Amino acid sequence: MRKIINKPEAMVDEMLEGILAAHSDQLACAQDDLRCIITSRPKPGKVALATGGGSGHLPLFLGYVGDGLLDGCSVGSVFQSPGADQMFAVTKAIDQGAGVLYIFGNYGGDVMNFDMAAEMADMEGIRVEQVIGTDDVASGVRGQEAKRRGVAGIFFVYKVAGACAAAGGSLEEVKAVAEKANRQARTMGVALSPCTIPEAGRPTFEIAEGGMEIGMGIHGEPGIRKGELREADAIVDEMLDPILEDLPFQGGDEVAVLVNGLGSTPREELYVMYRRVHDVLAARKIGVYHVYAGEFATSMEMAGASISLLKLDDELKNYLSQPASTPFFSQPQLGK
Amino acid sequence: MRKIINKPEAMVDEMLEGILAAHSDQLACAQDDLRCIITSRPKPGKVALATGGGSGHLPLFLGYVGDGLLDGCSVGSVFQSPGADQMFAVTKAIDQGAGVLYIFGNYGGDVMNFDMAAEMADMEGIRVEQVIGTDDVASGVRGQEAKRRGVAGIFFVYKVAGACAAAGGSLEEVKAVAEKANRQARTMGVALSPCTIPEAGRPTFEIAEGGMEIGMGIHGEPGIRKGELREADAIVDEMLDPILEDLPFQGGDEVAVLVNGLGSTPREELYVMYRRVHDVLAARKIGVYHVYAGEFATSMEMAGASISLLKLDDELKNYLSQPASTPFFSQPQLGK
Amino acid sequence: MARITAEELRAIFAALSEIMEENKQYLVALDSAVGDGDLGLTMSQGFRSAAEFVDSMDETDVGIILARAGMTIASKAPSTMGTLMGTGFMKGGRAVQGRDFLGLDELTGFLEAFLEGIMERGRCRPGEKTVVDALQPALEALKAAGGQGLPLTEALDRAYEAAAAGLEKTKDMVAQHGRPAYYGEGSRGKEDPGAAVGVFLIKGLRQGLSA
Amino acid sequence: MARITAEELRAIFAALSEIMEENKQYLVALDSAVGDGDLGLTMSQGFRSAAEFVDSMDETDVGIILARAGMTIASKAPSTMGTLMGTGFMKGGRAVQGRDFLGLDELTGFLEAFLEGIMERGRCRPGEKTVVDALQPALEALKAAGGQGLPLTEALDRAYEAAAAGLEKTKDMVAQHGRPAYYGEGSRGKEDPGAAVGVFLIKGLRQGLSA
Ligand SMILES: Nc1ncnc2c1ncn2[C@@H]1O[C@H](COP(=O)(O)OP(=O)(O)O)[C@@H](O)[C@H]1O
Ligand SMILES: Nc1ncnc2c1ncn2[C@@H]1O[C@H](COP(=O)(O)OP(=O)(O)O)[C@@H](O)[C@H]1O
Ligand SMILES: [Mg+2]
Ligand SMILES: [Mg+2]
Ligand SMILES: [Mg+2]
Ligand SMILES: [Mg+2]
Repeated sequence: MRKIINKPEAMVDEMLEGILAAHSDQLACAQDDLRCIITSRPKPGKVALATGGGSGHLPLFLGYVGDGLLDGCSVGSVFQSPGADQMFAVTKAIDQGAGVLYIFGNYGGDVMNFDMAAEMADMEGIRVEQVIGTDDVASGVRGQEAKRRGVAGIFFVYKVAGACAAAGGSLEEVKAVAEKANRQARTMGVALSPCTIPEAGRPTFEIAEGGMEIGMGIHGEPGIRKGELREADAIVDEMLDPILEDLPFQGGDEVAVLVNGLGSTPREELYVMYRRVHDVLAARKIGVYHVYAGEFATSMEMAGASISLLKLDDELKNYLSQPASTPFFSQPQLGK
Repeated sequence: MRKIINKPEAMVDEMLEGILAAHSDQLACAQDDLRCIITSRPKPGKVALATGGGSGHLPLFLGYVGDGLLDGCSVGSVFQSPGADQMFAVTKAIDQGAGVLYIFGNYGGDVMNFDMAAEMADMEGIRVEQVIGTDDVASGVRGQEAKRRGVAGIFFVYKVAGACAAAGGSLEEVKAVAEKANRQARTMGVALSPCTIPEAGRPTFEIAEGGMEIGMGIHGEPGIRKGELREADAIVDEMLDPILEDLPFQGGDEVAVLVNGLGSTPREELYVMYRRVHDVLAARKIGVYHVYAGEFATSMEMAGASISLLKLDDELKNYLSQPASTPFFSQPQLGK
Repeated sequence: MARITAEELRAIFAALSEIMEENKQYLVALDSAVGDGDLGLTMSQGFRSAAEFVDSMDETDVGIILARAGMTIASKAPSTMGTLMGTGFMKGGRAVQGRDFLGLDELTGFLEAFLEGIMERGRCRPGEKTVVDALQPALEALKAAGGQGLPLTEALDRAYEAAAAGLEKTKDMVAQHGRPAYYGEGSRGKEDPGAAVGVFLIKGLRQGLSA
Repeated sequence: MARITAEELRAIFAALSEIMEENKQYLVALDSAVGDGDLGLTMSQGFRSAAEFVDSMDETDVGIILARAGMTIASKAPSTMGTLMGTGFMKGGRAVQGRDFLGLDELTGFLEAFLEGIMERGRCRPGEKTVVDALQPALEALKAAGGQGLPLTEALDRAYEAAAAGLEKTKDMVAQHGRPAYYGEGSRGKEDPGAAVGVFLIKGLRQGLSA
């Protein structure tokens, strides 16, 4: 295990201590619980946005708490859902009276715990709505989109919902925008190596050296094809085809692209991939409004990448272009 | 080799094509040479800043070309200096009549080629000055700072020089600020794994599984101690001690901290490290003005990290806090 | 005739904690085959905390004890089964709130609400290869035993057999929920890890009662 | 008596290109021991480009040919030795600009400027385990041969021997520059890769001349 950590079981809490120490001007925790991260700059009257999920995916999930994005995040152990009581603590801490929108990935534990937290919030008179990220094309057939897992494309949902809330949108408006973004986002991943949960001490799944798995999930969930590692262009084609067919994305559409590194794949390679994405989209007459490339949703030191497309309309484009700033992600106003 | 690339020898150019395609609103290339990256938003009359260096270190070097930072960057093959003619082409393209400052790391090939480029520029009447990054404490003894290599701390030099130039500083002023930042920056690294140059196809140096090398350079240059991987706190202590003693940093000082991932070390671990940095600095009564944590200077998929400290005064603090925005790095005004 | 008061609940949770501890590796192995392998860890931790909590509680209302134990499990074992077990105890407990003891009828009511809570929370039905496929037959067995006027201990013996048979049947099913569902057809032939926890739950209820 | 005109320069660069190609693996091996292992690749590529360029050039001024060849090497082989060789040819070429040929005196002047250019660019001196430690003895040998009135070919034979001896002596030195310097004392006992290129340079000059 090549990790710079102390005791494996202390990793998540020590990481949170480090994050809070480093960014005390922007982040705090609710109820003195490290695993309940909230913004230290709440905006009175704003619809509050909460997410949550297991650790090991930075900047997911807590990395998107900040100006123009989310207000709180409950943090689980590595690859484990946070508890409902933590989600509820975050909910109470961030609610400004305008209601709270939960945005989280479609994983059993998270879904159930957020449900439970919503019930608790309801009992205290806090209005809560939910939008569940389901962008991973590899994790479910067309027509059953609601069963799909949420992966890197949830960034788009956070971004537009965050901007809508910052602009004064109501809970219903923010929810509608988030739902639209989720409906119009599609992602496909490829993994080249496994990753190691610190407490386990060894990889919990296998990918042969020199192999790859198309469509593998960010916890090592089985993908749709295992095989020998191929050239970048061929990999991108294999990832893009199902994305483009699924929505479908068509000539004349305008999209935002996210090329996401899963952990140990360098940015050099992400741009080799984007080069192909660009060519394929151009050939199909799909316009590219903005490109994000880097690590947005990781699996610790997993090698691999994902490609996400978000189909834009004027509303989504406007919200995507608004500035945002967290300790992990910062964007100026786009198009200036 | 776990890389998402096409032909290894095409990697650098294809990466550049991807970068230019993705960020055509912010970046362009000079003389139709992909390896001469320049900002597409030049500021008339401003002192121009150029850097350059081998590929494989993204966001170094070209990732710092953008608003509030640098104006141009010549790009070499993986771990190789760019050619003097490329440096010169960048110089000509970015000069706004106010002169050009070269800021680059202290590596033989880079030093000689930038020297040569400066001579070429001189022959064309372009004023050029140089500041060479030498922040790596592990690469040379005290008293011979000028012999040290430049590593992640060069980010600080870019940042304050970029802000000074953006504020209208003269070539002499910008150079003086850059020199001050370099004089007051110190870095120490630790490597946990080697990395593979695509064309070589296998690691060009070794680190035993379960081992680490304190002070190793970003191309695998020998460090100051090899040993078994220890706990994060012990590693941080071993890195921080020589940094703190070198300048030295003292009680009452105020610093900016950069915890930099070398490639495959996840951000989770960088924050476990920062937690210890924070405690050590607090115990020594050294104040922390701002913390950067993430990938700022990498060695492709190398596992490991570096810690950089910059001793601040009012001038450096002001320039550090100014907003900046490139495709790879974005920062709002700090302290707002 | 046996009945379940606060005292029996302490014994029941002690038994559950012990059973989960003893079977930690077994549950880890089941969960490793089709999931993330944490089931033994989360269950032993969750039920240990619940047992400690129940032991420390000065309360005679068995409904409240059960519901509070459920909240403890949910917060100490945030994995899927932790949430489901937590939900089950909370809903089941609320269904029998206000009582000092449970006889067979009340226990049946408890398990019915427990099961409904899980199905609602998990958005699942019988036959989808989950913990439900152990608990639902157990509930049927309790109902049948009630109809026959059997004593509580014997009813729980039958419920345990029914749960174990239900677990066996999960081998023929294809997982529809949670991590096991990622394996699709590949989950066939294997027992559902959560259903094994369901069997242990009934076993613990029985074991906490004397004779 | 032999002298070096544009025609000889074509032969010299062809010889240099061939020598670097033949010794590619040898240079890679030397550089791998104390550096990044690219020296064979950069030198064969740089001198191949220079040879092609010189071949295509319609120029009789040997100084200009040499300087331009240097620019080609510098831009096609951007590693340290590429830059140093490029600098050497540029400075050396400029020193003999305006001539149609080089005799021994002019060649000595060329090599002197070549060496000075390298020392200036590399901020280095003899004895620091670099290419300089092959070229400096070669220059001395040329000077001595000039004093003795030896013909150009024989002078170059001696220069070659001196360079080879200089290379051998680099084994006793500790590297002060470039990647080999990272190894400090660990570089002792090994030949300097750049000095080996210096030897090949003299060899190529000699080989391009008939007899
Ligand atoms: N939606 C669901 N409804 C009911 N039971 C479920 C559901 N999802 C998962 N389960 C049960 O949970 C078990 C796995 O529990 P656990 O190991 O805690 O899950 P995880 O570690 O994936 O969160 C499965 O074997 C199954 O019985
Ligand atoms: N500052 C310097 N001055 C003179 N020669 C140098 C200097 N630095 C390195 N060299 C020479 O360059 C050789 C290595 O060349 P090369 O492989 O091209 O370097 P790199 O690949 O590290 O850029 C060394 O063996 C040495 O002879
Ligand atoms: Mg599990
Ligand atoms: Mg789990
Ligand atoms: Mg070399
Ligand atoms: Mg080299």
